[in-house]
Amino acid sequence: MTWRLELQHITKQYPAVRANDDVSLKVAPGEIHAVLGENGAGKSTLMKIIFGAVKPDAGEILFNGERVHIKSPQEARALGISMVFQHFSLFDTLTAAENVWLGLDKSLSLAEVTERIKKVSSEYGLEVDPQRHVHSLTVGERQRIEIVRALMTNPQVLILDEPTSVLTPQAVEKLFVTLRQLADKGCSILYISHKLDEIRALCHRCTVLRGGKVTGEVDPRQETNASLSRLMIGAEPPALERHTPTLGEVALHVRALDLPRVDPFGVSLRGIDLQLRAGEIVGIAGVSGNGQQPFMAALSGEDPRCAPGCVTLFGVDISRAPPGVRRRMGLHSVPEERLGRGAVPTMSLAQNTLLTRNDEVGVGGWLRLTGIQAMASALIERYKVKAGGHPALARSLSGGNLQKFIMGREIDARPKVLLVSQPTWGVDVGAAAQIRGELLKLRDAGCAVLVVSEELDELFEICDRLMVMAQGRLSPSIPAAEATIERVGAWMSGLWDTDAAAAAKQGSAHVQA
Amino acid sequence: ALVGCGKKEEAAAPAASEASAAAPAAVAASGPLKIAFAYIGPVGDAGWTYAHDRGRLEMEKELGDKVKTTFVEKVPEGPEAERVIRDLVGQGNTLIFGTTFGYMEPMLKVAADNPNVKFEHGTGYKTAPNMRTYDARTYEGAYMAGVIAGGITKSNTLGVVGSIPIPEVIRNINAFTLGAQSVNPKIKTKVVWVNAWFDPPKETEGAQSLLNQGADVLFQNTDSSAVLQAAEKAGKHAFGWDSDMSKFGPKSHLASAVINWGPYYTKAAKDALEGTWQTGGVWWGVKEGAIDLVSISDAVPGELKAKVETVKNGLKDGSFVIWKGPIVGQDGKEVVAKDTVADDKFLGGINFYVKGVEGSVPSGK
Amino acid sequence: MFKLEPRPAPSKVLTLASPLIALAITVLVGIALFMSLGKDPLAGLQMFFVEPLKSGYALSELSLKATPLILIALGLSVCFRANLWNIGAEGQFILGAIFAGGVAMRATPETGHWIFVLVLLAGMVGGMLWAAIVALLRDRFNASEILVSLMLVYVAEMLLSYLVYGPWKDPAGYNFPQTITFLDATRVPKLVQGFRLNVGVFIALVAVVGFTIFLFRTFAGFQLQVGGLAPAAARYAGFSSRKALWTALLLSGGMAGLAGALDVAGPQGQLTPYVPLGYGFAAIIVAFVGRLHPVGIVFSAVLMSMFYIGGELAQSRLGLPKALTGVFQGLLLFALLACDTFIHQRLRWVASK
Amino acid sequence: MTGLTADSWALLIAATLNAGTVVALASLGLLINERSGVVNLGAEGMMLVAAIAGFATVVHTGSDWAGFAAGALAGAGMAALFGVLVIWLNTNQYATGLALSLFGAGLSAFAGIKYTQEKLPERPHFDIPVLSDIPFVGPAFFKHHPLVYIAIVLAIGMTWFLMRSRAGLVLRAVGESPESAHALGYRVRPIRLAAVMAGGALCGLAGAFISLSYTPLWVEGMVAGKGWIALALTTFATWRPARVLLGAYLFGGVTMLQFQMQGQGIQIASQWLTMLPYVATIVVLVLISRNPTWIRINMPASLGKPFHPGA
Ligand SMILES: Nc1ncnc2c1ncn2[C@@H]1O[C@H](COP(=O)(O)OP(=O)(O)OP(=O)(O)O)[C@@H](O)[C@H]1O
Ligand SMILES: Nc1ncnc2c1ncn2[C@@H]1O[C@H](COP(=O)(O)OP(=O)(O)OP(=O)(O)O)[C@@H](O)[C@H]1O
Ligand SMILES: [Mg+2]
Ligand SMILES: [Mg+2]
Repeated sequence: MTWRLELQHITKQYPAVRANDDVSLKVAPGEIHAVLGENGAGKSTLMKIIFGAVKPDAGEILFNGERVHIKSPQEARALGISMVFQHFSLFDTLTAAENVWLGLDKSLSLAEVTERIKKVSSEYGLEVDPQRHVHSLTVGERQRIEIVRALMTNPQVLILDEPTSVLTPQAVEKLFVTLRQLADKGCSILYISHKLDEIRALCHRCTVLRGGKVTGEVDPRQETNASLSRLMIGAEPPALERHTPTLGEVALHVRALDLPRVDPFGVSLRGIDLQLRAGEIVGIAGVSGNGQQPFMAALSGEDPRCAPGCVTLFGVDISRAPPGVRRRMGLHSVPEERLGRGAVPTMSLAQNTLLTRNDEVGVGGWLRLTGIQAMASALIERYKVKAGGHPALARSLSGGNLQKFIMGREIDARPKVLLVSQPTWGVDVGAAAQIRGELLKLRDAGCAVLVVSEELDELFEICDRLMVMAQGRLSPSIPAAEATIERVGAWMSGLWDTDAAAAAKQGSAHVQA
Repeated sequence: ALVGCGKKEEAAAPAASEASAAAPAAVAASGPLKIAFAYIGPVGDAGWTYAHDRGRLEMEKELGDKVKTTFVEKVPEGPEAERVIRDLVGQGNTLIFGTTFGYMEPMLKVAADNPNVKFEHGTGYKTAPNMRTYDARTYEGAYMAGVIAGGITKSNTLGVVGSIPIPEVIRNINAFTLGAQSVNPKIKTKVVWVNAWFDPPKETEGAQSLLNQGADVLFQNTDSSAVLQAAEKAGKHAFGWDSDMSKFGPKSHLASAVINWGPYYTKAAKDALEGTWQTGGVWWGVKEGAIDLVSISDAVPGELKAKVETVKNGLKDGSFVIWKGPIVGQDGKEVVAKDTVADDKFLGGINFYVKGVEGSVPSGK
Repeated sequence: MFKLEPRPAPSKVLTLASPLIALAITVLVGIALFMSLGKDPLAGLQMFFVEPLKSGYALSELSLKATPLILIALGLSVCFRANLWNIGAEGQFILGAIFAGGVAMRATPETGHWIFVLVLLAGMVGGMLWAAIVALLRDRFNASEILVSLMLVYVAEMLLSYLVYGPWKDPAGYNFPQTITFLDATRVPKLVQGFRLNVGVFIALVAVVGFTIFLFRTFAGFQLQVGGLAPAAARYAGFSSRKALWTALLLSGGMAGLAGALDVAGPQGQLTPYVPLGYGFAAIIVAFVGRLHPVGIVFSAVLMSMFYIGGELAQSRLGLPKALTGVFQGLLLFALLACDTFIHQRLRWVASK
Repeated sequence: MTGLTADSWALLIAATLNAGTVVALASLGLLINERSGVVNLGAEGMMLVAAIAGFATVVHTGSDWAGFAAGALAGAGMAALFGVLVIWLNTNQYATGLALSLFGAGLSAFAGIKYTQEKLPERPHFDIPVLSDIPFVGPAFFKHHPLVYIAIVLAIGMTWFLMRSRAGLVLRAVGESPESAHALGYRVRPIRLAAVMAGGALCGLAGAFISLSYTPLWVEGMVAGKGWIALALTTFATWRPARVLLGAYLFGGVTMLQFQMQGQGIQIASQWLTMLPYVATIVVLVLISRNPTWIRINMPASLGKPFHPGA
């Protein structure tokens, strides 16, 4: 049989890492083939090589049995390879149709493209309004544009790079229906993910990558999560220790928070209520881009525009207090972007401690350099950060290590309230476990922790209560024990009002408990 | 004791101090007199600096190997000039010309420190024992140009692109107007200021604006040929200023009011060479050959040409005086009474427009 | 095919060598230029690199020229580090000169020498005021500081022109555009008899120390730089971008104003339309060539002054055109920007397929 | 304005169009270049070099068109220098642009030494037959240098190019998100270079227009800040060609107006009037920038930011 796509010995070296090391892979026509691997394993790099966006250092690609040199995405598309990117490749100020047009070849006019978008989207049940500007669309809608764009070329190979990280569980189900439909028509699909359940539900074959190398090729339907996990990380994730929470006073209280958007392409917050008590971890689930960022900014003080009285910290109104004041009162935060927000890329780790810690700032703002350096060194040691000491530039650390450093910096300040966004994004399993462990320890020590994450598994694992954010609104809370994927998934599309009565009662009952 | 040294021999350096009296004499004996010029603009500005450089070359030609000249162009006015002039002294120049008003203070300072070097400052008013001033009566050229303008204009409206409202320029605008009125009493003069000596695009815009407002003969007191070229483009008339600009406006050019610095530079160098140099202030005009109206266009009728010739001859032999009363200011008040002649001090501080000039002198009030 | 790729860590060697390489490139181009003009390249280089250092007098002139460049560039370096593109230091310099002149003109023969301190302070206030307009418009209306500060240069020039042609004109000055000559009491004290060098050079050196401390040893300096390097990090940390905006602009305006004051109360001694000399623009190059570091700025200001003075000497002694100075300065900046790329990146030969 | 005849008005309009054309051409160039995400502060330098290049060419060849071509080429060449530094070596765009301005000023002065005394040969007048004879309308609108009309056509063409053509869409996409454009397979760096060079060429045309038609002579520094005004105009116009044109004429109008006021003998010190165009620029800038949403929606999102392709 001729393979639709065959990769032989692909190698790609980046200055600091070998992203792909002698990777070989075969995809049959009509096959849904998963590429599994943890963050940084080299999945995206491999896909970009197939799509012609990155050139391999060595290796061969065979397409329908013939040797091909794919030098650019245009060539890939001409061959019949389409790709939906992990980080969208859309242009905010252009319309959906224009975006699609840019991803196609010159042969069609804009009007023709508009027509075909309508056809393709009705064929696969992917609603897209070609005239809308991208900045006015939700993340899910944006992904639909990407997928429609990929389908318009009638691809023989469709690459989807972590398509579900931005979708609600229900939307994931719908996507799977579409993908199976495509595969039945003979299109081969390369499906990238590190979510084991999804792969087991959808894919026919699975290639597992670890550190750029292939560690196995299996039929995922025959595997268990544990066996896949062993292939992916070489071990099963360590189990976390959990104690029952001892709730303290109300630490952070948000009442009827309304916040109009600043960015014309952003989300406005509406009527948000939240109570966070000492000694508990509350998780906020939701598809990103639904207002989590502005909400966290409003709580951390980065956006100090809240109406007075909206946000109180231990009973003190902090609605308009800047981050420094809130920090002095014990409220610390860890943002989701580490490089550029949580840390200044071109400054040393020692200097980066100064962002949130002024223990070593003397009178008149005098910097005690030795003290600052000692603090950084201590953090590096205590939180097992792999780095070249305190003079290392933040930029030079890997994502996970920088995250450990930043988490360490905030935990070390003994916060009374800690806000964390995406605590383990792009962090390997070992480090992720370490970080989750630290969060639990912090809770047990009586700190109030608020975690925003897209990973439901993570939230289920560490949180005491869960809430969902959708379209700038926050759902009532439910105890983590009572939360199910289905229920949270439904809420992620904003549908909590339907079972509002019951859920709200339960949520408030729990709070009073 | 110094005086006792004998006026005649030492007259070569009247202001020379005891210490260095011998040095310049030695230089004079051993080699040519080293003369330096500091220019404000580029020698190629086709105007002010170009005219000075022509004067320098003429002097070089006259005096041959008795002198050796150098120049520095584009020397900024103010303290930068001081360093340049000091460096010129340091290079052994013993006669130094500074060709713009802004060098006055710096030259005074350098002069005070170098009593054995002679300084010549153009257009200023402060002197020192070893620094004198010189200037040209540019208003005489302006007056003669005015005579032609008055005869040529059809709209009775003249336009002047002024550079910077200092007395010299205001004097020229007045003289130009008086000249025009001498042949055509109905003349009005419009003035725009570009607030720069040298800014061709602005000069063009100013000229264009004057043309728009009905002026059909333009005159300028700026240093480039932009105004002339603007007139050329619009099919109107204009003059050359400082140097002969006829080639920049083959059709529009009526005449060029030029300054010929050659005779003065030659005289000054001779003074220094012969030891007759003395401080003071000179103000040369048509009479001394420093000012002339040249390249009069064929478009100018013969009678006007004759009229200009009469004025020129009168200025030469002293029979004609421009600033003779009655001269009436804008407000109708007499500024120079009937039959009196304004003296140079009056001219030096002139700060009003004569009747016929529109607008008011920018005084900042 | 050569490819640029990021270095894991910035190259220490190149950090130091890059300015030298840039200078070498500039010198090489200079030699080629001299030769193409038929001049002896050695004599040409001597004018630029030897003559300005040759004697006490020459050194005095060199420092006099470098002083305003250092002062202005120090202020600009703070602005640029804060990612604020104040390119109108020239205007702030002029306002400094105007304010300083305004105070100096009020002195009477009885006024004590202390007034020169007041003159300098007034200059700083003037410069700050002009920069404050930029800060205000940026803060309140989000107007680009690049364009506003630049347009204000032209406005400042006209303001100066208005004053010296108008209300501040020396009544005894035959209507010439100049104020009275300031009394001696208002003038910046000179350091050495016979040389023009004045205490301004000490003020500049103190400022260098002050700025070094501010940038690298104080929290305020740190906050400001975070704002420039990573605005999102500054927001996260709670460092006020408005405070950084005002601090940086007022500082740089004040320094430019001080330079203007030192100029009118020093070598100029009066206000004339010729106060603007382009220091404000040249200081932009100085700040960059000095890598926005106070000590680097001292070196680059001296280098830039050598170019200026050398350009004049090359003209009067070798008959070389003055435009060369501008060519050299532009070239140096280009060369440096290009060379600096290789501190963070390296060239690698990749076999193209 | 009091006391102006219809003819004067016609001439005022003509002068305004003429003065506006200089900045309009340069500003349209910068607009193309900024739409691709690159900001070039070197307009002044490019215009100066182009002004002398065009001037020298006409002196030697006598052909206006050769002069404009030389100006455009010189502008594009300078822009290419800037582009390579900024796009491939990722040098700071602001600093590099400033360096280009300073270098251009020096280089043009140096190259132009021999030409300061030169005069351009006689060249044809450009009157549109018939139309130019219509009273009022003729002198106001139909007696201009062809570039005056070309600027207008260019603005219309550019609007079409940016909003309707695929190539224009690609350019906007590159300015909006170079990362996405790269992922889709567009060659961001060559596209940006092309845009920067096109911008340079238009700035070059503007520079040549100054030395060949507007003020037909060469003196150093003769662009006298018009490059900076052009830069300001792109922001005024929120990166729309038609608004650039409008802004340019407005600026030209204010420039002429201040001379008009002087000529009318208005009792205001001329310095205040000379300030007027610059103050007006600041005021308009403030009015435009006041609304951040407006700027955010119109401004190319990657403007001024470096782009590192990942592969
Ligand atoms: N352009 C680049 N330059 C240098 N290193 C890179 C580049 N792109 C990726 N890398 C590195 O190559 C490795 C593989 O990256 P890749 O994006 O392929 O991982 P991934 O498996 O897709 O991870 P994730 O699950 O986070 O998407 C990582 O260490 C990454 O940091
Ligand atoms: N885009 C990039 N450009 C340059 N260097 C990069 C890039 N991405 C990653 N690196 C470097 O590659 C190294 C590995 O980074 P990466 O984030 O991929 O680590 P990782 O393998 O995912 O580890 P971790 O699990 O801790 O995140 C680091 O030194 C990092 O600085
Ligand atoms: Mg990683
Ligand atoms: Mg990936």
